[in-house]
Amino acid sequence: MAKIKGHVTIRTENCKGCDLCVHECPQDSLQLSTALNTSGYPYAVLVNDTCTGCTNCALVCPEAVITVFREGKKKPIAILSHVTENITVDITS
Amino acid sequence: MAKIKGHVTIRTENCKGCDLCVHECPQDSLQLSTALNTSGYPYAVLVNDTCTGCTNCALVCPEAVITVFREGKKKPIAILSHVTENITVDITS
Amino acid sequence: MTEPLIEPQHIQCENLDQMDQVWTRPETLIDRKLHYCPGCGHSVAHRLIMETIDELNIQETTIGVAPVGCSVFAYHYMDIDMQEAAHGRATAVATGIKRVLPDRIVFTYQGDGDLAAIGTAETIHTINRGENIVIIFVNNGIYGMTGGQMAPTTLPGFVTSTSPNGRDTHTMGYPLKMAEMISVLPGAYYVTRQAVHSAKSVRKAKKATLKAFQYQMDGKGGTSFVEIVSNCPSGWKMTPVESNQYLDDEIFDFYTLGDIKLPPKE
Amino acid sequence: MTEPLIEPQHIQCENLDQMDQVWTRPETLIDRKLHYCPGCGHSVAHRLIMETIDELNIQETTIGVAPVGCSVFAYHYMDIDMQEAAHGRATAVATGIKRVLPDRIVFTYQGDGDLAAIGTAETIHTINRGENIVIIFVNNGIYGMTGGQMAPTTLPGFVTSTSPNGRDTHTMGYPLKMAEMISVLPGAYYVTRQAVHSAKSVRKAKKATLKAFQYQMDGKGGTSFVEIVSNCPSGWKMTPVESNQYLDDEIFDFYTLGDIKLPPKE
Amino acid sequence: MNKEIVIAGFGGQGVLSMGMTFAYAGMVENLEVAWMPSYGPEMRGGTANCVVILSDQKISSPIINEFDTAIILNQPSMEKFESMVKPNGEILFEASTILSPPTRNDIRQYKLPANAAAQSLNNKRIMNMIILGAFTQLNPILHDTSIMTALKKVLPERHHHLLPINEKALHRGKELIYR
Amino acid sequence: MNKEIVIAGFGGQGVLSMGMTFAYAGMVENLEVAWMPSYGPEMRGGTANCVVILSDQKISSPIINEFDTAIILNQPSMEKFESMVKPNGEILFEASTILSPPTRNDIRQYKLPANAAAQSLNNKRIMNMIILGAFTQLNPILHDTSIMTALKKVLPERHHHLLPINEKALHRGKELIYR
Amino acid sequence: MSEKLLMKGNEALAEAAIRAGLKGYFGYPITPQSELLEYLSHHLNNRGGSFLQAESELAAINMVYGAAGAGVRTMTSTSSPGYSLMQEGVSYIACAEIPCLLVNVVRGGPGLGTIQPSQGDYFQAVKGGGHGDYKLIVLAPDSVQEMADFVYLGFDLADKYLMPVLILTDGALGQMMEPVTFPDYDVEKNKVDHSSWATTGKLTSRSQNVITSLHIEAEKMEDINIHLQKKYKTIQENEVRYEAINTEEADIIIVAFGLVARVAHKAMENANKKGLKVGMIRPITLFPFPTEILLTLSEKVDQFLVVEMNAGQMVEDVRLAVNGKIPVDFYGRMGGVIPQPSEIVDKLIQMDSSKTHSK
Amino acid sequence: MSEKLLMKGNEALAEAAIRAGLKGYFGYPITPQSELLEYLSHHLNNRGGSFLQAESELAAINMVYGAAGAGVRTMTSTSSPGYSLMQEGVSYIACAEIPCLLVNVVRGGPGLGTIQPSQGDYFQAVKGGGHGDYKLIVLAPDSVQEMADFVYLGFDLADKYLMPVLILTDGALGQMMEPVTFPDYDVEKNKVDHSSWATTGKLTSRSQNVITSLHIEAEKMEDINIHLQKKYKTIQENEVRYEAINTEEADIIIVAFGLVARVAHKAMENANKKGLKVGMIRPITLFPFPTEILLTLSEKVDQFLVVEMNAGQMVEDVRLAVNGKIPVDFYGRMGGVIPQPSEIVDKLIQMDSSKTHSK
Ligand SMILES: Cc1ncc(C[n+]2csc(CCOP(=O)(O)OP(=O)(O)O)c2C)c(N)n1
Ligand SMILES: Cc1ncc(C[n+]2csc(CCOP(=O)(O)OP(=O)(O)O)c2C)c(N)n1
Ligand code: SF4
Ligand code: SF4
Ligand code: SF4
Ligand code: SF4
Ligand code: SF4
Ligand code: SF4
Ligand SMILES: [Mg+2]
Ligand SMILES: [Mg+2]
Repeated sequence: MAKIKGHVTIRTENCKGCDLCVHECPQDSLQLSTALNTSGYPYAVLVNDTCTGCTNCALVCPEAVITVFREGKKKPIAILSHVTENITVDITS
Repeated sequence: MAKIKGHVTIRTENCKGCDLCVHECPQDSLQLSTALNTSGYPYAVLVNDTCTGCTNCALVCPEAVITVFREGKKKPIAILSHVTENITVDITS
Repeated sequence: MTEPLIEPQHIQCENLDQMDQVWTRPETLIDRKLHYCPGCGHSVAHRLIMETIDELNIQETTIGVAPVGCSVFAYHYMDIDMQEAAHGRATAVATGIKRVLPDRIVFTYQGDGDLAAIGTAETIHTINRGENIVIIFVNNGIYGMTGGQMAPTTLPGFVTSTSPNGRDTHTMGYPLKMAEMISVLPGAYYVTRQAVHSAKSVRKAKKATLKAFQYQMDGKGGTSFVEIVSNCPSGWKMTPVESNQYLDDEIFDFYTLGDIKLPPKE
Repeated sequence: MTEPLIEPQHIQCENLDQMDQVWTRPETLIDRKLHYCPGCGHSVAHRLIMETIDELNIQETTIGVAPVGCSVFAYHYMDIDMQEAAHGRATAVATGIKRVLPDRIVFTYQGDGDLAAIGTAETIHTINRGENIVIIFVNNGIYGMTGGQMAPTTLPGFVTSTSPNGRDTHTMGYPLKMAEMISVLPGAYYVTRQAVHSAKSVRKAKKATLKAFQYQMDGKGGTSFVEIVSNCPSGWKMTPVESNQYLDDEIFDFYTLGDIKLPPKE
Repeated sequence: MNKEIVIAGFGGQGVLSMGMTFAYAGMVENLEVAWMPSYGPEMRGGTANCVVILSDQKISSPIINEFDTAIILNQPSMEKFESMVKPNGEILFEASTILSPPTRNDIRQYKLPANAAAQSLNNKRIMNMIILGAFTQLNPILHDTSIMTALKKVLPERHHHLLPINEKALHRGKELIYR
Repeated sequence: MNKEIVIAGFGGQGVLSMGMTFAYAGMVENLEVAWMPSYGPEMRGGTANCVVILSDQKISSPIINEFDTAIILNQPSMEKFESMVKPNGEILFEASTILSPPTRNDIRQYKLPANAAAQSLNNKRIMNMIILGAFTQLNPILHDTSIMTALKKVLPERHHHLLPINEKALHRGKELIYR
Repeated sequence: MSEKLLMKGNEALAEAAIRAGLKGYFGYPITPQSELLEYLSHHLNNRGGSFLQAESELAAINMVYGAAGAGVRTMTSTSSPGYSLMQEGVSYIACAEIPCLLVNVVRGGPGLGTIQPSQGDYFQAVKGGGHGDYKLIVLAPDSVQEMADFVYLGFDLADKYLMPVLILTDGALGQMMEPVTFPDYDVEKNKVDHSSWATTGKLTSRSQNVITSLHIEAEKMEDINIHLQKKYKTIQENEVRYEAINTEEADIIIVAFGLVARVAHKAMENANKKGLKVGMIRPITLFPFPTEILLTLSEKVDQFLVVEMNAGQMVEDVRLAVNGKIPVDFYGRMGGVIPQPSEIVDKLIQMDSSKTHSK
Repeated sequence: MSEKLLMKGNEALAEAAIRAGLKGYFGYPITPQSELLEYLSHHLNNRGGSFLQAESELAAINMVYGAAGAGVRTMTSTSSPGYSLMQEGVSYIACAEIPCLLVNVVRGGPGLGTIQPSQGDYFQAVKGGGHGDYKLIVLAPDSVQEMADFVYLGFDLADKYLMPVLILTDGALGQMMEPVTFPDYDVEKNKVDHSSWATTGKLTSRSQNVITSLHIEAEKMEDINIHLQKKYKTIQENEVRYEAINTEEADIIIVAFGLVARVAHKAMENANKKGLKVGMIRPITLFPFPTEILLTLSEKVDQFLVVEMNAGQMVEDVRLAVNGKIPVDFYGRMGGVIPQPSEIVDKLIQMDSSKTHSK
């Protein structure tokens, strides 16, 4: 794989779930959450490790909440790990 | 002389002496007076009988004070005569 | 000391009643002394419009709109229903009239300060909507009424009371060619630039005016725009004859006369 | 009844600090939640301008003018001196600033209702004077701020809250192509039409913005006009993704992207 | 009877039509009603809210700062309106969007999983109706039939096929309370 | 001393600068002065006039309806101002342009062939100065030197070569009276 | 009488305008007025009129000048900044004596301000925001129902007196929904013949009709002004409208208009419950102002309290009416804030006790 | 002190503006103001400022907003219809607290009216012709000399209070020539530091300067209004200017401003010669209005007579000041007509005798 490894971080609290980054990502690396942030919006999350750091998502993100990283020539390879954030909703009455 | 005979009448009291008709007349038939009308303007007068009724003067006259006449086919030839209007100015003190 | 001033001899015609009257003022032009300066083209433009209204026999259906400018008193001379409009708003007023009385013939009569400065937005949007009206635009390159200030249409280098060293395009911009600019709008139906400074140009301008009103009567859809490049002897500080010469010598080079946009079919 | 909503797995990177940060928000873009609707192009346009200001290092000399419109709060996000202008008057305000502070970099940020409707006269005359400023014109074909009314730029047939049956060109006029119209003015120095709906268009728009500001800094004389054809998901009643698709499918056919007028030397 | 209600969330959640449905239903029942929206740029990506007053007397002012009931659909709205609920008033809020629930203890709180319930009925748009149902269960001032009549007025004709699912949602909302 | 003068003709006859010359000359002589023009569209092809007040007291209002002296250069102005001359006041008018001279007999009238006189001096533009001369002859309140100083101020620099012919005109005007 | 409908004030006003025979509407979007424009864009063209979204408020008011000058029922609507832009046009229309209906759905100023409701444009409406001496008849509704009702009244008065009538309302009344019914109104029966002055085409049977506000000679312009002032006097004598509540027994009279009158009404009730004797005058016509009733009441009551959503504007007209006879106090909120009944009650209590103290 | 010059009021004002350090002028031609514009077009660019003829009054006032917002001395001038067009802009400037100088050379209205002098724009100037609660400091010169003098005062007050100052003058004062001298005025010494708010470029050493009049939240907008009202109160307390003549012995006090004050002065002299006891107050600041002196005088004199070139505008402020203590009579001419001293004397005689009758 000659592809450069990349990564994005997303400040999900400021994300408005517009879905534009998801559609713009050539690697299908982004998805919208079904849960909502405190503003009431779903938000974008990075869902796989095929990101190349192409910056497309960041360029179209209206909220400028995406920061893009890329493996530098001299930098060690990034170690990626999966983290699951489950949000559980209780009914209270 | 194949030229059509024409004639103009000028309502000199409404003339503002702009001189445009004088310049536009191809027959040099018009001149400005040196005396002034009651508005204080010199005014245009027809000074010879070479008028052809071409309407040029009337078309450029801003004050629309010129009426143009032309010898009709069946109409008798116009009889022109010279009339002198001298205006004499007295000094009174 | 009495020095009589001798009049040039005035030729009179003894059998005038036997000649054909081939030209006289149009009937709908009210017989009243015009307030314009000697030699001002406004007067001729007024007359042309009234000739047109006479010839098309539309006195009863025509409503004119004249905004402030030297021609603000147009209603003193044009024997039709008229509205005096605020500076720059003639086309808005005309739009209002035409929208509620679509079968009437509506025209505006505007100066260049009016149409091309303060009224720019109204001009462009009225034409862009293709309001079926006629705009008569008397462009004398100056604010005549207020005493000769620079207009958006003033030529580069031309001295006015607010461009004392001549219009400096660097700080005061370039003369606006409104006719060309609005001719790109789909709503502009017929756009022409005419003059009234000579018998020849008057004849042409008359034809253009007739066409413009005829188009509106035909309801062809779209605005007809008749620019009349004219003089302002007072504002230009020239005699009438000089001012007309200046039109020929300097102005028509920039404001080229002729049709700018013809209706699709022609 | 408890039905947990499962998040998609979010990938995290453990050695992020060892990677190059290749893109992040510009420093002069104030870190504050934007008030725009989700997916609105205004936000991207804001960011582009601040990137430009960062890159040209002109934060200290730049003064921005944003009139009312959805972007009225631009000063909440742009960390520069700014003036909020009345609807339609941004270029007049900018002219005022530039005339008394000619060495500052002045730009306006205007919507299409603002620049092409109520502000038409100011737009045209500012450019006609060749004011050495940058105009950023965000054309989303609608009045976003006031809830989706028809703008002068709305496409024929497009339904808005004041064109319930779609824009009828016969009564409501045609969409105004401001960029083309003003490009004929000698005072227009650089006129371009861009978009920010895709990564590719954003890259191009950024270059155009950079150029426009650079021209002003060079004092080349003349106004630089950067139109950004954008979306208004709320006003168009579309999702952000649909609205961007609509740009590609329908709008760019009419509002063709690309440079419209380049400076003389280029 | 005088009931002053605020409904708050962000633009697009349908808080305004929810309020309208209240008001129309009130009118159907011959109550005096007033409906007052927040409006303008606040609505761009920010909060949207409306106030509904139902009363058996003439309504003097539709602009009020204190409410009997607050229906809250997102966190910013909670922050804005929690303090405006009258003592002994009530807050109904959508469970999933509220990180910090109300802290006052002089009011009744109802945390409603309306989003989840809506999704379980396969229609996100009926979240509002579920909450409306919950409200009427708590405040029996509007009959279901009035609400459905009202909804018919508020919903554009082209959405009238959605009336049945909305009726279902109404009952689902009531259940959330009486379960 | 309080002298209230109106000068009236049509635009282009130079009535305004004639008035200005009066006012400036008055100022040179340390009088209180005010000069008030008619202005605006009246001036387009119609009448133009100005009022000059010369006084040794503070001038309260520069807008007056009655004049000690009226200097009239065309017929419409005569019609407008004849009645505004105070009893025992005076009218100076240009002979050739006035068809119907004033009919009042409680005022002094001076019919001046200024146009003809100007033409005999080969300069139409100095008609005004001739009339000014006549006025000063009738009302010896301004010295010739003050008038020439004033004229220097009023005339644009590029016309200063015309000062001698103007001085001549001034005297010519005086002669029209004392002859 | 139509069925009872739940409508926004803006929409009710628009619907009433159509029913009143509106022929020409020209307007520009601005919050909180836009629903009015939108409603008419949906319905006017199908119901006998002509709707046009203008390129600006400036264009709109001048389109009104044109269309109304052609003798048909014409209207525009806007909100505060937009109304400021119309001031030149309004002055023209008033001088040219053209009947038409203007609507200002006021928001909090000055400047761009806020879009919340306000009464900050009272002076502009009543003293004339434009240049010169002119007046409009100004109607101040206090409910969605009156938003509709005053349209008919407005058009009728405009036609009667040949002048613009302004409905001065606010963002809350424009935006809120309340039940409303529309009266039966016979457009034809209420039609006024404008053929003697309107520009409809100069028939050979009559002389030209000219609409103008230009009279270069001061004396002529003064005649025009004298004529206008006479008309305004007639209106002051004949067209005053107000609502008087509880004025018989009152010690304190609240004067409030529009939305604030509703709040004040509640405050009055609450105060009366607390034992104060409070009555109320609600001016409905702001010009002509109900001067006489205030003067009459000043003989009977102890104090006036004027409540407004501004820094104190109508209070000047109340003071001018009362002319120093008794104290006129003021309570106001600004910038889009609506006073609450409790604030007014507090103010009333304070006034009442200060009066007792001074006794 | 410069030599004595004979100048038109408009030109004297323009010359004074240059001497006061004018940096930006933006205006549009209109009679009877155009000489002001023309003078500056000839001289401002050479003397340190920037002159621009705008495309309209609307553009002009917004150019003023921009330039004055950049912290330099800025000015525009116009006449009545043009000033009406500026109302939105003026409201913005007042709210955004931008110092600048406005000049309205008033002509007879309403509408296009006449170009003759008038005071018909008093209300517009003083009550705020634009939307919302705001005020301008309004200065009313009565001579060509004051046309010049008030420019310095105007700029200084504008800078001191951060607000627009309006010189309200009229066509006659603008057009007439009188001798004038220009005081020595040190521009540098009178310079006020505006760096804390003006938009001159955000140096890293400070946070951004923003000029706005927008505050969407009503509470915030109310704070702005409270701040403005406080400022206006300070001005009312500190900046009242008027001229009092013969007030010691008077039975009747004439109140008149601007050109009319000169006519009234002559009338006062003539009346006094006839044995009446007449004094005079000439308000110089129309806002802040000289309320206090009028109230004080109302304890001493029998009657006030307000004379204006309008249908009665300032008379309301006089009545508000006097608050019913003594009668306030009015004499006015409209539409560009200037009252003559004799008319005022007649009025005074009539007032005096009616007083005697009622005694
Ligand atoms: C709002 C407003 N601004 C300015 C004026 C003054 N004014 C009257 S006519 C005019 C312009 C005249 O120029 P133009 O339109 O070219 O007509 P012209 O007199 O040259 O024919 C101006 C500025 C006005 N009447 N109203
Ligand atoms: C004088 C005036 N008229 C109207 C408005 C209301 N208004 C605010 S923004 C706007 C237009 C918004 O459209 P646009 O300029 O295209 O900006 P967008 O919101 O679409 O970005 C209008 C009409 C106003 N604030 N001031
Ligand atoms: S940087 Fe490129 S590849 Fe990575 S998430 Fe963003 S768009 Fe996808
Ligand atoms: S583009 Fe930005 S705001 Fe939109 S979904 Fe992606 S991260 Fe969120
Ligand atoms: S009609 Fe022709 S020839 Fe005769 S006077 Fe006129 S221009 Fe000359
Ligand atoms: S063109 Fe007309 S106004 Fe001019 S000089 Fe000839 S007749 Fe007189
Ligand atoms: S000023 Fe100019 S445009 Fe006006 S009447 Fe005189 S010449 Fe004609
Ligand atoms: S209304 Fe339209 S332009 Fe405004 S923020 Fe929302 S999407 Fe953007
Ligand atoms: Mg012109
Ligand atoms: Mg837009």
